Amino acid sequence: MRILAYIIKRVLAAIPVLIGVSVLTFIISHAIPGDPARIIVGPKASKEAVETIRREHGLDRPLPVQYVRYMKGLVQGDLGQSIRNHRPVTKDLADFFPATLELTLASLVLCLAVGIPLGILAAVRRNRLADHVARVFSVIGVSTPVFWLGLMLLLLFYRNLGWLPGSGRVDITSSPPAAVTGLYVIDAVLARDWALLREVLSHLILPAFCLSYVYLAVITRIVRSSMIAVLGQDYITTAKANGLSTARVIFKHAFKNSLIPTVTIAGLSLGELLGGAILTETIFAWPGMGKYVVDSINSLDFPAIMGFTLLASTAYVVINLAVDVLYAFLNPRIRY
Amino acid sequence: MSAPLLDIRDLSVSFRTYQGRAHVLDRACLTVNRGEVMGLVGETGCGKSVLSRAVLRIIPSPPGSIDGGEILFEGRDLLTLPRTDMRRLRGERISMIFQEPMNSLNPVFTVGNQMREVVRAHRKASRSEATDACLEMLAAVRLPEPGSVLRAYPHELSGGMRQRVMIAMALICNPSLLLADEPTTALDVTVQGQILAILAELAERQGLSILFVTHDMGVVAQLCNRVAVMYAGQVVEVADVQSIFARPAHPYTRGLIASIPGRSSGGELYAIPGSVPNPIDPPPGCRFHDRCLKATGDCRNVAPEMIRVVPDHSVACHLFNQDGLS
Amino acid sequence: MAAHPIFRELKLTLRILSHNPSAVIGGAVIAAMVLLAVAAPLVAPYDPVKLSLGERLMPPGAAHFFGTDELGRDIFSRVIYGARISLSIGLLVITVAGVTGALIGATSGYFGGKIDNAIMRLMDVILSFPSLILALALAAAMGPSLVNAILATAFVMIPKFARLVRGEALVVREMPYVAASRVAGAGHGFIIRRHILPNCLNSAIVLATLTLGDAILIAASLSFIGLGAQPPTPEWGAMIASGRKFLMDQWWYATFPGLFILATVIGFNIFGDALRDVLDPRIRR
Amino acid sequence: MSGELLRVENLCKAFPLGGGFLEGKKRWLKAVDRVSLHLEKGETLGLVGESGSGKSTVGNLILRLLDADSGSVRFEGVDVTRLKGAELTRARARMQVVFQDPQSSLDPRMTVGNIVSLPLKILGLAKGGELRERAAASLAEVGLGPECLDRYPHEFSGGQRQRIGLARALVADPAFVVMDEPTSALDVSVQAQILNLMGDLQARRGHAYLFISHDLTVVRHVSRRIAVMYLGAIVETAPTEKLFETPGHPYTRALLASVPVPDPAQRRNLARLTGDVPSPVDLPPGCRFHPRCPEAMPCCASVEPPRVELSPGHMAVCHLHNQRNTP
Amino acid sequence: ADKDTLVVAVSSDIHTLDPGVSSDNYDWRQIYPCYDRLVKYKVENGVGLTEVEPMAAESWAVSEDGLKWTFKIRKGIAFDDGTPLNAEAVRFSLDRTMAIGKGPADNISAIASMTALDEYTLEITLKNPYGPFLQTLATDGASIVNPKVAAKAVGDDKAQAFLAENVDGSGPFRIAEWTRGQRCVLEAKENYWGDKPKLKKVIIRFMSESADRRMALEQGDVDIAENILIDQIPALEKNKDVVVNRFPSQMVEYVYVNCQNEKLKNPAVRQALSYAVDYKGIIDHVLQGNGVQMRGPIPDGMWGHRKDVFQYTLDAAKAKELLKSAGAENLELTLIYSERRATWEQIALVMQANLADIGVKLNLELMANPTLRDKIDKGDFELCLGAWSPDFADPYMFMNFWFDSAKQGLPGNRSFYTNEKVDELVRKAETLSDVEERKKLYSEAQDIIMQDAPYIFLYQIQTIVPLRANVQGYVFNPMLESMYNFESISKK
Ligand SMILES: Nc1ncnc2c1ncn2[C@@H]1O[C@H](COP(=O)(O)OP(=O)(O)OP(=O)(O)O)[C@@H](O)[C@H]1O
Ligand SMILES: Nc1ncnc2c1ncn2[C@@H]1O[C@H](COP(=O)(O)OP(=O)(O)OP(=O)(O)O)[C@@H](O)[C@H]1O
Ligand SMILES: [Mg+2]
Ligand SMILES: [Mg+2]
Ligand code: NI
Repeated sequence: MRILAYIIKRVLAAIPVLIGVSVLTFIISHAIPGDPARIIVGPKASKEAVETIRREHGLDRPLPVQYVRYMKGLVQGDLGQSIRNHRPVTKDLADFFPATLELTLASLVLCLAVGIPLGILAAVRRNRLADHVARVFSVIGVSTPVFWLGLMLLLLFYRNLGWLPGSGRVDITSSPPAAVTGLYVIDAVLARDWALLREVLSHLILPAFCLSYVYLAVITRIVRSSMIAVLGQDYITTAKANGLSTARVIFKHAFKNSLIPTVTIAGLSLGELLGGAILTETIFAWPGMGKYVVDSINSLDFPAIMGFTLLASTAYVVINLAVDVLYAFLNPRIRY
Repeated sequence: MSAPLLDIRDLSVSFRTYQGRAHVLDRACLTVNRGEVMGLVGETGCGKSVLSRAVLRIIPSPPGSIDGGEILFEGRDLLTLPRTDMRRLRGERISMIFQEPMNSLNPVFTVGNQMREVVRAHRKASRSEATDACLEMLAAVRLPEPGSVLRAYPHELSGGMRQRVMIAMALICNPSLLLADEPTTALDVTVQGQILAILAELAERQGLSILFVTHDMGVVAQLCNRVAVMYAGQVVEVADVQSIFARPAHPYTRGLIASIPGRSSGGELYAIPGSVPNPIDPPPGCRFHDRCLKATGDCRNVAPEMIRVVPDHSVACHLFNQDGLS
Repeated sequence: MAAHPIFRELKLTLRILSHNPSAVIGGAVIAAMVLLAVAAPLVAPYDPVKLSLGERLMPPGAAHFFGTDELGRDIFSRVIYGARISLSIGLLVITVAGVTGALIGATSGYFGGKIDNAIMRLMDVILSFPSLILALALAAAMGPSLVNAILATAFVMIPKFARLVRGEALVVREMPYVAASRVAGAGHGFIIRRHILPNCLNSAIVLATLTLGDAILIAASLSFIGLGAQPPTPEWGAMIASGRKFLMDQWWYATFPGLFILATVIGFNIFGDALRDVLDPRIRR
Repeated sequence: MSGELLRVENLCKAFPLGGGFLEGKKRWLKAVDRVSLHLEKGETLGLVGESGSGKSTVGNLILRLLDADSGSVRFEGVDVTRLKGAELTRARARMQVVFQDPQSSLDPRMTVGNIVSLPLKILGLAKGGELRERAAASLAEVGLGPECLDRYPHEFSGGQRQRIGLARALVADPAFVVMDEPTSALDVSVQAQILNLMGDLQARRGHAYLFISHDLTVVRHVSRRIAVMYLGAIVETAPTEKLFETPGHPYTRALLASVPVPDPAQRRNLARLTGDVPSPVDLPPGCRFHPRCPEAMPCCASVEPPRVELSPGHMAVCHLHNQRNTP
Repeated sequence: ADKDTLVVAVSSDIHTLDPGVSSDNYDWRQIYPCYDRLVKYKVENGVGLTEVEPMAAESWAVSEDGLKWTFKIRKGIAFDDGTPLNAEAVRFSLDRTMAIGKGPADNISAIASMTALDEYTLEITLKNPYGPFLQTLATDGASIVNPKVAAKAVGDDKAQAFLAENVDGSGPFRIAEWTRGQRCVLEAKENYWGDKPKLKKVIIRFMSESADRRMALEQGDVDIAENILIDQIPALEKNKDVVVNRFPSQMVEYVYVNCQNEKLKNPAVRQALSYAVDYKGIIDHVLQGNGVQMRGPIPDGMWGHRKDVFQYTLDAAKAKELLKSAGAENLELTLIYSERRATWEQIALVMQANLADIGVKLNLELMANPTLRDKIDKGDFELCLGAWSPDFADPYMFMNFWFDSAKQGLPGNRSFYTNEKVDELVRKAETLSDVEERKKLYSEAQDIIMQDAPYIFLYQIQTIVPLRANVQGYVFNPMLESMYNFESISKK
C-alpha cells in the first residue's frame, strides 16, 4: 500500500517535469528558424498556397495560443497531426517507438550482461592487470565513434565474413511478424515462428552491440566503484570472518549492495540509450525513432517533435520510477 | 600449565601507504588461555584491530601484509594454514564481533538469512535446522521475540539488538575463541552493561575464550581476567587485571591509568605528554621513549624485550631487569 | 616564507598521482595532446586548410603520414590542428557546465526544501530530454556555430554537475564545521562560497575529467550532424563526419581523427578514474 | 558568583517525520520537551544522557542553529530565540561551540589559520594581518605553535584537532561555550590533555561551559552541576556530588550503576536496565521512563510526574518523591 | 531475391502516397507506378525522352487560341474495384489536386474549368494559353484517382487521410505492404490493361546509409541501389556483378547570388564571382567527372538549351579586374548551404579557396535545411548553394521560375533578380504554345541573363544508377528522377 501511494506520488511529481519538457520543447522547436507551412507545400509553391496552409494548421496564431491548443489536445490523448504527412502523431510514434525500444532493451541486456561481470572483475582484481584491461576495454567503447564501429561491424560480419545479416530488423524479403507488441522478438515468439525469431535475433546482434558498447564503460565503472566501496564495508569483513567463501561474499553480499547504485545508473543509461540510438539506427537502417525525429526537426514538424520528446521524457520518467521501485526492493532501508 | 589457546609470537604487519610503508605491528606477542577473557587496550591506531584481524587473516591485502611471526591456535600456525582450512576455521572455531553494529550486518539481507548462512557454511543443516539453531542462539543473547528478529532487516533493529545479533551469529557455531573488537564502544552505557553481562555469562557457560579489544579501562576492569597493553604496534605489558590497575609497571600503562577521570573527582588529570609516534617512521629503541619521563640512553637505542616481572606480569621496559626490579 | 599551502597540497597530489600507473598513462596522453595542440604550427607539415585538389584521398604514405582528404588536405596536419579546437571545446564545455552546474547544485543542496525541489525538477526536465536531441534542437535554434555548439553541449551537461554537487552539498551542509561557521554568524553566501563549494570541488573535478571526453564526443556529434565547427576548421568530430562517407574505401580519413578522439577520451577517463581514487581523503591520509 | 549568564525556560523542539500528502498524518519527533536550565557566569553545567536524548538539540537551540518551537533562551538578559540580523550577530559573538568529531568539525579545505580566524573575520572583529596574529595567539593558548597556521586539519592528530577547535571557539573571546561531547572521540590519555586544557582556560578567561557528554565520569570530573536528560526532557538536576551520592531519579541511579568502574575490585552487575532508549516519536504516557523503570508504580504509566526539589539545587522529576513528600 | 522480385535500396521512407499532396520524388517513386495519367513520357530505344505520348488519353486536340483542350479517353481501363476510368474520373482527380492546393496543384494551376463532354471525352479550359500544359499532365500530381475514394473522406479532407496510406489507381502496381521505416512492397496487377509487368513484386527497402545500400547491393541482397555517394562509385565499378549506369539528368546545381544585397548589387561584382570559380576543378575532382558545366540556365537535353550562349570560365585576373572596376576590393561574403547534398561542403570549400584567390574572403555557414529555406525565402543571405530539377519537361521550369521577378524568394527566383526586359520576355513565352516562338524569346532572355550573372551556374549532374548485372529493361527518364519503370524491368 505504501509503495502504491509512493508510486502515485511519483507519477504526480512527474507531471510538472513533463509540462516543463513540453514548454521547453515547444520554445526550442519554434525557435528554429524556418516556416513549416512552406515545407508542407513544397519549395516551388506560391506564397498564397503557403498562407492557406499556415492558416489551416493554425501556424499563424501567437505561440502561447498554439501551445495551449496543443496541450488541450494532449490532455485528451491527442498529440496532433504530423505536419509532414497529416497522420496522427500517436500513430507515427506507435510505428517507430517499438523498434527503438527493442533495440534499447537488447542493448541494455547486453550492456548489463557484459558490464556487470567486467565491473566485478575489475573491482576484485583492483589495480591489477585484469582491472586495467577491463577498464580500457570498456572505455574504448565510450570513445569509439558509433558509426565507425557500426560500419566496421557490418563490413566484417556481413560483407566479409557473412556470418550475420545486414541492416534492418528482418531480412529484406521477409515480412515482419504480425504486430502485437511491435517488439519483433516477442511478436515472433507469439506467432511461434521460430525461423523468424532466429532471423530477428540475428538482426539485433550488431546494432545492439554497437549501441551498448557506448554505455558499457558507464556500467563497468559504476559496478567497479560501488563494488570497491562495498568491499571495504564492515559487513563484508564480518561475512569473511564468519567463514563464508570468497565467491559467496562477492556474489551474494557485495553484489546485491553494489547493485543499488548500479540500477540507478542503468536506469539513467537506458534513458540515454533511448536518445542515443539515433546514429546506430541510421547505420543499421533500423526503423526507429532516431531517423523520425531528425526528419521531424528538419521539416519543422512541431507536433512530431513534441510527440517524440514527450514520449522520450515519459519513458525516462517511467524508467526512473521503475528504478526507484526496484531500488526499494533491493534496499530495505528505503522507507516511503 | 597447559598450552595457551592462542599464542601470537612476534607478529609484524605493515601497510603500504602513499607516505611509505607503515609498520603497524612490530613483533607483537600475546597469549590467550582457554576460558579466559583477555583484555587488549591501547590508544587509537596502536594496532589493536589489526592484531585481532590478523588472527583471522582478514587484513586487506593489498595494502596490508603480514611480514613475520606466527599465530598458533590450538597448536597450529594459522599463517601457514591453507586457505580453505582457514576459511573453515573462521566462524567455526574462531569468530569475531566488531565495533559498529550498524555496519557489521549486511543491510540488504534479513538477519535470519545471514545467520542461517553462517550455520550452513560450517555444517550440513537443513533450513529449518539452521533456523532452530538461530532461534536458540538469539534467545541465549536474551533477545525478546527471536522469531521476529530473524525476519527483520538490520535497520529495523536498535543498536543494542544488532550487537546482540552479532554476538549470536559469532557464537552460533560454538567457537572456542571470540575476538571482540570494541563491541560496546558505539553503545550507550546502559546497553553496554547488558552486552557485557551477556558476554561474561556466555564465556563462562560455553568455556569460551575472549580477546576483548577496548580502550575503556572501566570495561577492562569489569570484564577481563588478564590485560595486554599495546603501544604503537607493540604489546608493552601483560598482566592479570588486578595487577594492571594496582601495580602498573610500564610508564605508559601508568599514564593511562592515571589519566582516567572519575577515579577521584576534580583537580588536574594526569596527561601523558606528546603524541603517538608515526608508524611509518617509528623512533628507534623503545617506541615510548620520547614521551617517557624516565627514559634513559638505552631507551633511545635498544628496543626493550618482554620480561616477566612477577608470575603473570610481563613488561617491555628497560626500567625492569630480569629480576623484575625497577 | 614556506610555500603556500595550496602548492603543498598540489605537490602531494602530484606525488600520489605519480605512483598511480593509470594516472601516469592518462596524464601522459593528455599532456601529449596538449603539447601537440600548442605546438601545432611546429609539428604540422602542411597548412591544414590549404586545398590541393590534385592530391585527393591519397592513402597514408611518406608525404602524408595519415593520407589526404577529399580536397587534398593533409590529414595529419588537420588532426594536429584539430587538437586545438577539440581540446578547447572540451575544456570550455566543461568549464561552463561545471561552473554553472556547481553553483546551481551548491545552492540547491544548501538551501534544500522548496528551492531545492524546484531546481531539481528543472534539472530533471533537462535530464529527461535525450541529450543529443536537445543539443541538436538547441544548436539548430541558435544557428550552427562553434560557440553555439559549445553552449548547447554545456547546457545538456549542467544537470550532471548540478546533481553531483547537490548531493555533496547535502552532506557538507550537515557538517559540524558549517554549524561552527553559523554559530560565528556566517551568512548563506559565505557558507556556500567558503565551505560548500570548496568541499564539492574534488568530485566536481573528477566528474569534469571524466566528462571532458563526453563533451568532446557530444560536440563532435554536433559537428557530425553539421551543427558544430564550421568548415574549414579542422575539428575532429567534423573530420570524422566528412570521413564517414569515405570509410569503406578510404579508411584512413575517418580513422585517424577517430583514433585521436579515442586516445584523448581514454586519457581523460583513465586519469579521472585515478584522480577519483587519489582525491579520496581516506586514501590520502 | 558573578550572576546568571544563561537561562533556558520550557524549551521545546519537535522534528517532523516524513509526512505530507498521501502519507497519512505527520508524525513528530519530540527531541526537546520543556527543558529548563540555567548557567552562572564562569560555571560548567554538565548535560548527560544516552544518545538520542536531545542533548545536542538543546545545545543547538541555545546557539540558534535551530529555531525553537517554544520557550525562551535568555542570554545575558536577551532572549536569543527572537533575535535577527545584527543583534543576532552581536549575541553570537559571545557564544561558541566545540563539537564532538574533531575530524568533521574542521573544514578540510581550509588552513588552520583560516579556520581559527574565521569567527573574527565573519564578525568583523579583525582584518588582514591582525586575523593571523590573533589566530596564532589563540593557537598558542591551546598549546599549538604558529607553524600550524598554514597546515591543513588532516595533518594533525585527533587531540590536536580538538585543540584547534577550542582555539577557534575561544578566538573571539566568548562568554559561553557549548561543548558538545568534545572528548568522546578521543583516547583517555588525550582526553585528559583536553579536559585539563579546558579547565585551565576557564580558570583564566572565565567562560561558562555547557558540557554535553554521555560519559558520567567525564562530566563528574568537569562540572559543578549536572543535568540528566532522558528522551528529550531533563529528569534530574543536581550539584555534582549530590547527584553521585544521592541520585534522586531511578534513571540516574540506573545510569550510575551501569558505568563500568575502572577498578577490578569493584565488580558489579552492569545490566541494570533492559532494552534500549525508545524512540522519542511516540512517547509513552505518564512518566517517559516508566517502561524501563525498575521501580515503576501504577501511577507512573498515566500521570506525568511532577518536578520535585529534593534539596536546594537538586531537582528530580519522579513520582517516587511525590509520594514520599505527600503521604 | 527471386527472379520475379526486384529489390530497390533507397535512402528515404515515403511520407505520403497521395498524388494530390506529395511534391517529393521519393514518394512519387511508389505513387507513379500505381496510377495512370492521361499522357506519359516516350521511350525510344531504351532511352527516356521528355516528349509525351498517349496513355489513358487516346488522343487530344487543342483549340486555335490554345485555351480549350479536348481529351479522348481510352475505354476499358478500370480501377481495382471495377469502377471505369472515364472523363469523370480524370476530372475528379485533377479537381481534387487543385482543391487540396499543395505543391502538385501549382503545376496544373493553368486549368480554369473541366467538363465531361461524354463519358470518355473531357474538355479542359485554361485560364490563359499555357505552353507546357501537356507536359504537366505527365506529372505525378496529374495521376488519375478512383473517384470512389470520395466516400473515404473524413470531414472535408478529400480523402487525404486515406490516400496518404493507400493507393487507388489503375496503374500496373498496387501497394501490398508498407512497413514504415522498413520497406514498401509493390505487387504487380495480373489484369493491367497495358503491357503486363514482368515482375511479380517490387520491394523498396529504406536504408539511410549509402555504405549500407552499397554493401547490400554488392552482396546481392538488393538489385538497385540509389544515391550512392560519388566517391564510392569507383570501388563499386570494380565489382563484376554490378553495372553502374550514368545518365545525363536535368538536375542542375548553382549558386544563388542575392542581387538585392548591397555588396552584390553591382553586376560587375557578380560577374567577377562567376569568373572566379574553378568549374573544371569542381567537376573533375569533387564530382569525379560525373557532371558537365552548365551553359546558360537551361540544361542540355531540354529544348531551348543553347550550346552557343556565353559561358563563364575560371579567369582570376579578369575577376580581379572587375572587382577593382566596381570598387569592391576587400570583399567579404558568406556562403550558406545545407547538408542536402553530400558534395556541397566540398564545393563550398573549393569556392572558398577560389574566391580567396581573387581577394574575396568567403565565410561558410552550414545550416539545417528549414533554416536555409527560410533565409532564401526572406532573401536573408549573400550566396547560397542550391539544386534544381524540373517538375515537367519545359524550359518554363527554369526561365520563368528563376528569372521572373514575381517569383522572387523560395518559389524560384532565389537570387531576387529583377530585369524588366527579362520579365517581359519570359512572361510572353509562358503564354505561347508555339515551341519555336518560345525558343526565340528564351534565347534572347538568356543573353541578358548571362551578362547580369544572377546565379553562378555550376553544373548539370549525371544520375548514377548502380544495378545488379542481371537487371534488364531499366529506363532512365530525366523527368522521372528517382522513379522507375518497374512495369518493364525484368531479371535474368
Ligand atoms: N587498510 C589500511 N590501510 C592503511 N593503513 C591501515 C589500514 N588499516 C589500519 N591501518 C593503520 O594501522 C594502524 C593500526 O590500526 P588499527 O585499526 O589496528 O588501530 P586500533 O588500535 O584498532 O585503533 P582504534 O582504537 O581506533 O580502533 C593505524 O595507524 C592505521 O592507520
Ligand atoms: N534535524 C533533525 N531532524 C530530525 N530529527 C532530529 C534532527 N536532529 C536530531 N533529531 C532527533 O532528535 C533526537 C535528539 O537528537 P540529539 O542529537 O539532540 O541527541 P543527543 O542526545 O545529542 O544524542 P548523541 O549522544 O547521539 O549525540 C534524536 O532522536 C534525533 O534522531
Ligand atoms: Mg580498532
Ligand atoms: Mg549529540
Ligand atoms: Ni566512550
